[in-house]
Amino acid sequence: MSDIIICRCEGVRLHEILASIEDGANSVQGIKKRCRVGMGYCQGRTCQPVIREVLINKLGSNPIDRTSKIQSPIRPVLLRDL
Amino acid sequence: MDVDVLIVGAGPAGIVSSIELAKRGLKVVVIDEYYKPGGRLLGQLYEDPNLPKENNLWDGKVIASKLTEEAVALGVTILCETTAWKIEEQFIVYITDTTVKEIHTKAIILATGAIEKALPVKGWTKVGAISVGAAQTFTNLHNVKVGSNVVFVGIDPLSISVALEMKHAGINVLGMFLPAPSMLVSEKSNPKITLETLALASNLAPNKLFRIFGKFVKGKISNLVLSMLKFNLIKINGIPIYLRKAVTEINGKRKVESVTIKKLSVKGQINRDQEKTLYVNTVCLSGGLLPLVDSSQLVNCEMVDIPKLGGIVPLHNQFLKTTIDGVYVAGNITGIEGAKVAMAQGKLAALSLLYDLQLVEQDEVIEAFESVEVARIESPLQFYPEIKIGRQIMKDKWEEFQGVRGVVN
Amino acid sequence: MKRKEIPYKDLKSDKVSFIFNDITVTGVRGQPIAVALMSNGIYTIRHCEVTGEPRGIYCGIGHCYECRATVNGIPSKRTCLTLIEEGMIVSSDTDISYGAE
Amino acid sequence: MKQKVIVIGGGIIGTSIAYYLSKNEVDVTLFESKDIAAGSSGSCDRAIMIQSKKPGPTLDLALKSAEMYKTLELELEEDLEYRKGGGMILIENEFELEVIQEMVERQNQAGLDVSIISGEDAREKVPLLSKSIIASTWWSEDAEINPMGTAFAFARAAQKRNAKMELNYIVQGFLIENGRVVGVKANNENFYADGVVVCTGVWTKSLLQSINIDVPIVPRKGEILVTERLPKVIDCNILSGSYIASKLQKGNDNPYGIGLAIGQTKSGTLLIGGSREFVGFDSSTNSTVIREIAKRAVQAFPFLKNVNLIRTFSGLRPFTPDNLPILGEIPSVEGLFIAAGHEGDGIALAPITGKLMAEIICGQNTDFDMEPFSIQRFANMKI
Repeated sequence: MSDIIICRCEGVRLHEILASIEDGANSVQGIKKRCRVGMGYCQGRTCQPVIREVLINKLGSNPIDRTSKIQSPIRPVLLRDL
Repeated sequence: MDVDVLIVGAGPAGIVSSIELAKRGLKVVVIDEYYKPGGRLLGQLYEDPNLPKENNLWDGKVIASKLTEEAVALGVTILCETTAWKIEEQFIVYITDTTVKEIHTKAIILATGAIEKALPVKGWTKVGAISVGAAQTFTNLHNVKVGSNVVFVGIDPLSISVALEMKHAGINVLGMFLPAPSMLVSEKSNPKITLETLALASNLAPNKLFRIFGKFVKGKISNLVLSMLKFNLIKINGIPIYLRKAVTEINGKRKVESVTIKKLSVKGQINRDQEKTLYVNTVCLSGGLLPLVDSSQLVNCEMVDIPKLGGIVPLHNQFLKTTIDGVYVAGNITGIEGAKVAMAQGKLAALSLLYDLQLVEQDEVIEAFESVEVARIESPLQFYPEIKIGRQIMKDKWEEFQGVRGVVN
Repeated sequence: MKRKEIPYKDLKSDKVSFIFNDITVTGVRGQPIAVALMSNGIYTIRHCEVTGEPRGIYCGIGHCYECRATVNGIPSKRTCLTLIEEGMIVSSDTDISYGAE
Repeated sequence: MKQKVIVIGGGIIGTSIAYYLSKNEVDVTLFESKDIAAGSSGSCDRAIMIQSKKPGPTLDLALKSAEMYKTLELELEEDLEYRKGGGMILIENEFELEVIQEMVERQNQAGLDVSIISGEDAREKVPLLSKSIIASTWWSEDAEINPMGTAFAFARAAQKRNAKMELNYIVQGFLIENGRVVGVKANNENFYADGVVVCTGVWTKSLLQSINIDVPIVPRKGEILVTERLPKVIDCNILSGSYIASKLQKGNDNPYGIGLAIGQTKSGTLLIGGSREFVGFDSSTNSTVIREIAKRAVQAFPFLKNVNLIRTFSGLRPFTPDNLPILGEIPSVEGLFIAAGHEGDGIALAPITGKLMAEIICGQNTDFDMEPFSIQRFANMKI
């Protein structure tokens, strides 16, 4: 179970997310910085709700201000199209 | 490019908004990243119990093209295959277009719709494991069979509708199962909660058989639900629905070849002794819908977490104004509901904006507000059964926010 | 404006051929690449850079970026959203030399 | 009894100090208001670029730090993505060539064997480089590291030596008795220690203002672009000479302080920087800056025009008026130390900063002249 992939883009598995929480991460952002979850192509759209679920499960809550900040571009864009 | 209003999302909410605005002479651009307008309407095809019996088919494709024609006739520009990648203040919207790179606009309506929630089951990244939305789009819009032998993981109104549509398209749907219980799928693996949610939603189920299923569990819900759960199998239109079995793993070397199924207790615990393998080539995963809110975060809207609406949503009032002046929301970005509500909200957001521009009277806004309520009552499908409570929570939060803002100013 | 504007032309059922990883694939005009591939029994579109696993359609409407491929030299086009064109070259790999001088 | 020290700030400087202190048998507690590497250390690029540093105290520090980096992975027993791939400063025209030549001569005199290579040789090393590049510098000793990963590794290594990492603790003030710091107040609770070291980067000024100590550190924003994953295309650190040259030109044709800096991460994404702007604590990204950086990147690497940008971010770098960090004890308050103001050198200088500060705090001799880094140098400055 713990080797199930959570972040499809970056191939991050559940045990890496749990290890990040063990390491002190208490936000989507904190997990992201520790194991690259949500840092790929879809920018966390697919996995972030699942990570919130894990955080709620492990830490009891995941306040909205601890979810990941949105940075542009919200969709990938070719450098020549900027 | 200079416009009066930019609408993000050419789904039911966005297009209806554009029509209302263009009718009053505003210059409107709608952008959408899909290659044709219509949004989720494009995949919808079902019988609507609120329509006259002889002509009760809700064909989203037809509705989408009618709405699009109307908008275009009124002078609305719809840019497909176009994405907004950044929005800056008052308002410059940067888009992925080779010629028009930015749109300057006085107001924005965000109608970005929903995104599917992932349902991670072991092996869910394999080729052939697709989301229920993809299954719907490929079956109803593209007329392509996503597989020959299919199972569904996740039992909810949407997945049941799609399973019925797929069966109708000649695909062998072997059954619908719950996901293996884990911290990743929360209540989706609980048989009791699944059945209760279905019962609440099936009050207004779109399909005849779905309505029969609703009767099964109507009335004293909790008692009936518990007795129903003693049965291992319910069939709808020949599709077996297993409320006491879970898919624990999706197997296959290069592609989905089979799923592993285990029995669940009434409370949703796995019975480890019994295991069965079902040979399939496609798995449809249904984790539910969430509002797609990234564009509202980009314009710095105040966000709130209201699970009864589907999760994190931009704070807005009953007239669909957000906390940022000039930014309005409509459709699933405000909470997960059906296309009819989205269309009514599209109109309301447009009128709310027109009222702020002093182009319409208050009565018209109130009227549009009331038609949202009517649309809600007439909606054939409820994704979140407690949506009305969710809307009330939003109203309270808005008032609380206004109060706080009042003190600060 | 270069982009196709609405109303979108109805699907004509004429055939369109394109190349996917050196194989000629024939689809119907108006189909996205992923749909044409699936109609031809091709489900794997790329491999995950991290795990090496094959990947294909997941969300089907442009949110997940799993079905991306290089199309006529432009990397990471979503094949679920990109319509097929005659002679189009679709590849699972990124070819960085394309834009080089 | 073990000496007790409180470290404020969980960036790469704070975690490095916590590590070297705990190595010196000090009882360390680190307070961080958010999370490890949540500020500047988590929003910067990877370069440990030394060839462009001005000869003097910073270069001396940077060289010592670079030596330490070579064995840091072994010491911390973690993969820090350290790579000594060398570095280049790209030269596009005769004017830049002239300026860079002078710079290279200075570096040679300082003992760095930086050389200038032809455009062709540069393209040999980095084949996708534009033909418009006429020459380039080359120094094989420039390196790179994963900054966030390094901060986490320092924190974990410190924890292994019993340092405590108190995340989500906001330090509200200092406990001072008879001119000596005896602890801090954090999350409405008092914590006592023999010494306190402030490593709060751009947030140092406001923290120390509470005890009337003025520190001339201001935030300077830098924006960075992240591309999609690519096959290995760039093996070294690359800077553009235009920024260095434009600094010498009078006039203000570069209001955002844009200077191209490119490197490729282990995962294959390119980090493309950067800008230098004084805009307070605003950490948003600006479309004009993003476009300008992208334009320059495409000029240097034409293939980039067909590459996707997947993310942008900005970081606030702790700027000091003389571009030197502030390291050492604060004379007016006994037991209170500061290590902040590294601007863009925080990553490069983290190991040496940690080591020297640990020595200073433990009262040991440092084999380095710390005078240039003393906060006293600002004593007569009008801030």
